[in-house]
Amino acid sequence: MPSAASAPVVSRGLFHWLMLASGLVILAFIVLPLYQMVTAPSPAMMWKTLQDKEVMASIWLSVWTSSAAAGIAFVFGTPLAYLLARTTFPGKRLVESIIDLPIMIPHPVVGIAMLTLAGRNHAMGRALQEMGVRIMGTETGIVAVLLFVGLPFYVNTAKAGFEAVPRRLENVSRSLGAGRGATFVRVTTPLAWRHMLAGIIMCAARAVSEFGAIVIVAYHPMIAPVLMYERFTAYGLAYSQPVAVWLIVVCLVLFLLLRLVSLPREKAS
Amino acid sequence: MPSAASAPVVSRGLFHWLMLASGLVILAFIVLPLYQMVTAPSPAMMWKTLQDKEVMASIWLSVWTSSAAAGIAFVFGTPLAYLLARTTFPGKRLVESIIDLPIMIPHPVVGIAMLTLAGRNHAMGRALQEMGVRIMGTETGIVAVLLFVGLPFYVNTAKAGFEAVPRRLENVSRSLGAGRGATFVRVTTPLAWRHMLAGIIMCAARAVSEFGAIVIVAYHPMIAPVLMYERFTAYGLAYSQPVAVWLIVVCLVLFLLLRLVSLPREKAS
Amino acid sequence: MIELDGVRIEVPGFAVADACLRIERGEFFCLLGHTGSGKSLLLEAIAGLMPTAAGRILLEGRDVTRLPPERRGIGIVYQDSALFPHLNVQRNIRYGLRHHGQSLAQARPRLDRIMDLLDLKRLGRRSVTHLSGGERQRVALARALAVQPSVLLLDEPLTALDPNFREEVRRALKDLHREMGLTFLMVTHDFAEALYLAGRVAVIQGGCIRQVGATEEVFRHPATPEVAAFLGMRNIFAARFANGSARFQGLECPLTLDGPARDGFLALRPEDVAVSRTPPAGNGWTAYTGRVDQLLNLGFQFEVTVLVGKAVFTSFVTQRDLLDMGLREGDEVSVAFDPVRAHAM
Amino acid sequence: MIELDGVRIEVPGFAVADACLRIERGEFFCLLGHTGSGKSLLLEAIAGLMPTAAGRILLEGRDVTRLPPERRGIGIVYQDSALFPHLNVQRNIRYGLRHHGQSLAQARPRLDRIMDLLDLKRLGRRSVTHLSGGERQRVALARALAVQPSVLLLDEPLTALDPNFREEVRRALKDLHREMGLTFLMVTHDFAEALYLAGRVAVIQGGCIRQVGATEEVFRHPATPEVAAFLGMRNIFAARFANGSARFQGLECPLTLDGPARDGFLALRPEDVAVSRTPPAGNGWTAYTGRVDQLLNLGFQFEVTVLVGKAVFTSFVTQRDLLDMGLREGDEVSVAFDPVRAHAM
Repeated sequence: MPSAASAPVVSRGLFHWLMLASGLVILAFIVLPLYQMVTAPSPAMMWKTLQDKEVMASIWLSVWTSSAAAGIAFVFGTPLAYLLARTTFPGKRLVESIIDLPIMIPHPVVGIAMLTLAGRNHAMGRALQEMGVRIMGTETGIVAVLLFVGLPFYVNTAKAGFEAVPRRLENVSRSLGAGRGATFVRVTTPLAWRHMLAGIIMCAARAVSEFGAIVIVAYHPMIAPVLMYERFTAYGLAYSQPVAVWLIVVCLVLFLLLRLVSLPREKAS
Repeated sequence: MPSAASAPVVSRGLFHWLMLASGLVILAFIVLPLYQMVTAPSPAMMWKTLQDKEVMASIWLSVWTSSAAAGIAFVFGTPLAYLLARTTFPGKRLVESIIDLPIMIPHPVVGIAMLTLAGRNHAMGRALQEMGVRIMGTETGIVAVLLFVGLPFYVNTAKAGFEAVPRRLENVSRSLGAGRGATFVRVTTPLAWRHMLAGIIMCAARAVSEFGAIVIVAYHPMIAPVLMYERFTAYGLAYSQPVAVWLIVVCLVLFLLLRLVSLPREKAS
Repeated sequence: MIELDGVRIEVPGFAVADACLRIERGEFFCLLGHTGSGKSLLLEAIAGLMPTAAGRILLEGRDVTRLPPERRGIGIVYQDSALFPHLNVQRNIRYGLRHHGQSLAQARPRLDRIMDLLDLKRLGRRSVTHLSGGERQRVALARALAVQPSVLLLDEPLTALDPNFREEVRRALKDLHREMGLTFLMVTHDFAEALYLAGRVAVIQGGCIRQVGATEEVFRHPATPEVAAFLGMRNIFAARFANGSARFQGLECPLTLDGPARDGFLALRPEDVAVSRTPPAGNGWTAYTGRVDQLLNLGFQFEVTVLVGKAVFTSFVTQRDLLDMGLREGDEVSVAFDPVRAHAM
Repeated sequence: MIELDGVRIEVPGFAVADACLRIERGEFFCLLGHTGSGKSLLLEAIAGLMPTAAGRILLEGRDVTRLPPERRGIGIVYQDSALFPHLNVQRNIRYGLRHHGQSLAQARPRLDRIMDLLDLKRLGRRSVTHLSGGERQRVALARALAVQPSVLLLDEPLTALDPNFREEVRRALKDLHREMGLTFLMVTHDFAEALYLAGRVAVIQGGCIRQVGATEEVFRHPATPEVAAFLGMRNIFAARFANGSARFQGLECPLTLDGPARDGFLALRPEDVAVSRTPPAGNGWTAYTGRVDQLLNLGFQFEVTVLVGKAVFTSFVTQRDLLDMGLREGDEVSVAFDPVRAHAM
């Protein structure tokens, strides 16, 4: 029956207009600052910033380290996400809580924790250093931090994707002679790739936006948010705005990709 | 039929062990840094930090500004969440995308955008200043920024809660003489409060963790993440660790609250 | 009293067109139709939960077309009860009182009577989550009646129930209607329910009201082949009636019909068509010889399709009889029916 | 050939205990049981998708108890088809070939034959998302058969289908079984399906296999009252058989039974019990007089419960007959049955 799912109400009372008003306040609160910031720099300024080698280098660094973090999250996070989607075991809730931790932990704490791990005053840190892994002020450190903050976004999204694949399809595939690995490649992945891709993009978007953890671990080499912060403290608001706008443009591209990827699936459902 | 939902497999092949291994790598990657950091400071150091007035003041500032942000998100976000859960309208997707924006935007950009809004070089900024609203270096500014980054978490969670309340219950309430407002108070809220509370806690947790946007808008008064950053740059890693641990303890309390609140509901379903 | 005056309801991809209906005060009226026929849309429009694109809705003579649901004075009971899960039985039933400016003291005698009628006294403080399906529906009825609506709207109130509870709720409905003297409007797809409960029915199909009348009258004399099909007749043939017989698909059947020759339809319920190996002898039945086309399992009986020339007859046969006859597809059989069971339209 | 040797399956809150079963090569065997009886657990254990707590499973004499599903050589067809939605019809059917080391060229004659049998030729490149329910099940069958399993496992393959498609798939199953000579093991709750398709059946209840035998034999002579109830008998009475008659609940019924006096059960299908205003005359039927206790609407017929003393008789009566008799609860009626329809256990 084509019924109440989206039925407009018969009469709209005070309650309705109150809802609408506070909704508009919130949208304005989010949109206005961004709008003001994007329109503040002159086109000339924007163009000049685009030719600034330091700016471009930092944006490029931001993009590739975030992509690397997303790539690693994909490789290591996929099996974990599948495991969480397909099995139950005692302590599963604890594992899921651990996966969510990086979302909740204050950003500078993440940086401090990463540096602690690489510190020389315990066995693990010494082992890492002997292997030549340095965290402080290196691109390795940046990728590690971005991976840390981005992981939950990939794992949770991919997990939701795997959960949406009916177990029976995998059962049938196995009855037809395909092992677990072959079934994962031939059935599970083709049906969950949209979620997996959305997860990669969300992970990358979260990584690009990180600042608090990075500024502790690696002020140099400068990723875009750090450069923006430096411009702000050294030259003031007006000089940081163009960098911010360019970075937003990059994020927006990621964001649009995410919407494009997630759109068709929702339409189909 | 008590069937395949969580069926253990008959034989576990290579694929299974690979999954397990990479899952453990990821868990270790998240847990180890935090564990090392938490165990690094001596108890004496932790105790000394607890008596440090500056540390306590910053943690208190962090807690109350985050709570204030969560409170505002609750007041203004609830009607919007309800509207999004109960109606369809052209452009609904766009509105939902706008709500999600603060998650994706780099943190220093948020700070810069907030400052731009309050700037004197456009009408809106001047109006705000004349009303005595100052953003830069004030607690108002801190709350505004934390609200900005925390809002999506509240709105999305509350919306999911409202969507889970059957529309028929609201219809019946109205047929019994209760208007829209009364129905919201007597039926919708009692059934969705768990989600609303979880949303408030998530919003607060996200706000407590913010650093990048705050450091631009208000280095002073110092919230805990900023103090931690200052201790790190001024005195080094060892002096920032105890502050980090205390802040984590606060976050953990929020986090446990969240799990406690969301747990019974999932059990029931 | 409910009056629908040219009511039109539009939802994406579907519309209820021009519904006119008059339901008298105190009637038990049934709106019959399949899923997707628009019957629930009409109910929601009367409740004020669905906007109308045209027409007027009058309750007790008062135009409520633009009023919100809370000001229409209706009660509504859904298929799934829709009890408030956070309130106990008593609080569910008393929910509406305060919005009608009634104190509990004022309402208590009435509530006691309703709870007596519905046998709910002992459930008072129970949580609604542990009630049986029948108890849930009785609580939903009590809740709707507690605020003294002028009209009670019932949206498939028996459909979701186990057969055992269905009987319990059906009896409660019948008792309530007799005792309270309210107007009941029930929406259902099950004609048997209407037969048991309703004085009058309307059949709605594809958003249009096709036939309105006394329940048994509609059941015995469906106005159109579509209504006949809805009421369970499966053997519907275009026929020519003349000289006391009907001719259809090259077959003939004696009928006691008066009047001039005319074209129309002949219909037979499948349960009135008998299938057997040999034609039944000497009971006045009409019998044809045909071939079994299909045996279709319907749960605890089979639908047997028999081809007689080009005419397709459908009959219901129990598993048991099928087994005893050893019927297989392609077998030659006799289909027979009592001509008084045939409906001419 | 499938052999179950003391198979035990444990899931939280339920267990299938000690299942022993031997299904011969080329048989069409049906495992009958209600939802929750454990029949699907058993099927999944045979497929290797559910671990066994004890016992052995042998396929074609080979112990497969510890083998993963991909190495058991079984085919499986689910109620919902479980077609791979990202592959077209052809690719679904060919899915398993590469895992059996077969090239398309080698397999093509076999695939052509299967697709011919199942009438799938014209669907080849169609997307599986737009197939009808019957087409989906036929594709699922072809996919399972393409890899030449030794055993085909069918998990309620007809249940989710529209009645129209059900017939189409049932016929396909019957044809396939005849043509391919494979062992078919079907799980279902619908006895009529078993009656049509299976040579032998097993009835499983509460995780225990209660009766195994030829299909009609089980249907005509259920071994226990529980099995009888499952097979649709509703009138089951503890009875004492002696001197060519059965005594139960103070009533007596003549039966042509030999042997010494014994205690047992007497059972009657509700469709074999006739309810009427006056007792049927002179046809050898046994008739009692009782009172209508309840009329229960079951969709297109009514279940009538009649109390004869303390004995409760259940009968099915069509809407139409009910209306003609004008039956109301409390009325005095006659219940009658042909003694040859009574089952002694």
